[in-house]
Amino acid sequence: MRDLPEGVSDRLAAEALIVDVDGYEGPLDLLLTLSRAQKVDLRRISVLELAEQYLAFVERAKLLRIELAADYLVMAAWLAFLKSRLLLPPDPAERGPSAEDMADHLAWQLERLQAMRDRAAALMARDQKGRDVFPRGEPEAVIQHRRSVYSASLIDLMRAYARLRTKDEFRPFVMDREHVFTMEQALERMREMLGYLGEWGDLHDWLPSGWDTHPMRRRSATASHFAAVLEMAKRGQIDLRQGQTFGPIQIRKKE
Amino acid sequence: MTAPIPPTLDEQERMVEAMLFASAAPMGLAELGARMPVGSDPARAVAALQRRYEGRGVRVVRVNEAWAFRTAPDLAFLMQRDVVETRRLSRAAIETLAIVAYHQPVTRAEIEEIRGVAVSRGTLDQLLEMEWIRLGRRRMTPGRPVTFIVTEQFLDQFGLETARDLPGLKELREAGLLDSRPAPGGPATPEGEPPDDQAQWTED
Amino acid sequence: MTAPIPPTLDEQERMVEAMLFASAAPMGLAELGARMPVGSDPARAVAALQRRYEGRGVRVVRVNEAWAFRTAPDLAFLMQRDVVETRRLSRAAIETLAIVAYHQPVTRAEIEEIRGVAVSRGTLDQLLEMEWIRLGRRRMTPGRPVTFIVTEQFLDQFGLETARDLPGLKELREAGLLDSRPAPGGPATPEGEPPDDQAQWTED
Repeated sequence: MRDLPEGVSDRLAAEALIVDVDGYEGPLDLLLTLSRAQKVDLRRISVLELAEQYLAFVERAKLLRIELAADYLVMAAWLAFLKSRLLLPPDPAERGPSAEDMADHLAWQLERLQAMRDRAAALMARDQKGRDVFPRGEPEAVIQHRRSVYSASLIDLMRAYARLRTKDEFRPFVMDREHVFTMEQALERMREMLGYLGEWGDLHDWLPSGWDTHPMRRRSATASHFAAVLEMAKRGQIDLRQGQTFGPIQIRKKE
Repeated sequence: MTAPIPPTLDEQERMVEAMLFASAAPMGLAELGARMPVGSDPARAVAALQRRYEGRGVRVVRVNEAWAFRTAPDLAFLMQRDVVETRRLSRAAIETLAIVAYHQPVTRAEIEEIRGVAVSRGTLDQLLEMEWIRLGRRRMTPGRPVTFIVTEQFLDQFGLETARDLPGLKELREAGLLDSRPAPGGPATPEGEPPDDQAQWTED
Repeated sequence: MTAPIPPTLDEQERMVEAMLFASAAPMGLAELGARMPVGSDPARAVAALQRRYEGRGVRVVRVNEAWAFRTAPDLAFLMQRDVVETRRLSRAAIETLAIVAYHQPVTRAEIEEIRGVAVSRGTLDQLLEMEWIRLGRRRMTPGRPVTFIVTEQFLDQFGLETARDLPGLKELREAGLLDSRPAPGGPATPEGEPPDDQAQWTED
């Protein structure tokens, strides 16, 4: 259990609660803080006592004309209801969950939130990369040799020929929007790729597959991706370099 | 054509040493094996390498199914100058990260239920952008909500071998604190969204 | 205040090992010494470290007046990677190839007449480079145009003994291949690849 000093600091804390409503992340956070005053394990907490403390808090806030957010008031109403259920003898005719079940659940929620806070603190206290342990500072680049192998089957060949010999010369006029890769698309795509841009790599290698063979599609994809990486460089997300005029444009993720 | 003789284990260890040294990111056994001569056994080579570096200034650490060299934590004081100032995470972000790690796969509604407040869009965005969390599979419940899980970068960041090695995971589970319990008629969930607890069972 | 005891040489070696590993650039002795505890001897530590890494996959090398880890030269081959991508032939290429196979020896003008569109230089170059087609004898017609024929490799690839084994139009029809609807999105168009003959109208 947390060791809070007795007396004065307790009263100060209680007063601070009144003034500093903004310091709490919602009613559950406030309830967890209030529960500490009971100085018992969260498993043995008195929900009735907690409900009374919370309701007293809300009352005092009202006296001081502090505007409480709706969710604090919802919690207050629910705790008032729970309190009355806990104090009255159970009504055998009434359906729904028992007051004890509701109280148990609230205690469990508080215990779970406290457990997550403890785990979060423990996690941040671990040896962290870039703070306590370090990766290689000067990683060596791996040279990639790209080679393309084209495949086609006999059936593809025969179908192609069959299609040619029965070709319908007529083609209705349509806009060929399918060959256009917009900058928005490119930006969206490169943003997803960001995690993979560790080392320097040619922008050309990052063009989407299916957009790198056909000239029109390649031009459109190249232009949109170029514009996209300029934008990303401007935002400080990546580095760009070009060894010489008309040389390949290389990109990598900014450290 | 006869099969080439695979290199000795010592040679293989040297190769793995060179490759892991050259890479800042952890490398998987498949990735290592793909670059090594036919007949190599990267798993054995990594194990031998790891033993060799025990107690040294750098160590071979495991990150999920991959391996990397990292400096020994007790020498952190020497590297303080290399520390990259990272953005300070808000308390909301830290708690959300812990909840994703311990409850994964977890939906946004579930995170909100545990914290008792709405999760702001920026919090999840920040964690996604840092690549500490990512989207998991959608829940097979009404609305098919997305789930969040932690990434390999997260494990790398906090020096965890696997997500199962999270400290205190077993205790939390035994204490029932990782269960999802439906609220018995309380104001348990914000915005009245029902926790979709059964999902974990139907999915896995 | 008494002077602190300097770390052992082994400890100093570990420190130098970690610093050289984590540093983004080679480090000089002064720089190393400045970070180490008082009384350390970076020169001796570096020398000891260098001996330790003799014959290993990485070595401690001197770069100008500074020190750095580098991959052993005999393992440079590991720092390369071959990426082989299998791609489907474009529709233009497969049609051109089919025409050469069925009509060989055939000139470029004849291919264009059959396809009804211009054949880009790149398409023929690609097929020539793959060694699926090659130049045949020149036509004894005005301009003496070159002809194209299929190669042995082509026959190998498609499991044919000779180009005459290719099924004729009648057989194609009987096999149901001539019934396929022509053009956009026809069966021969590989996934996601657009039929590209329209493009050539606009291009050439």
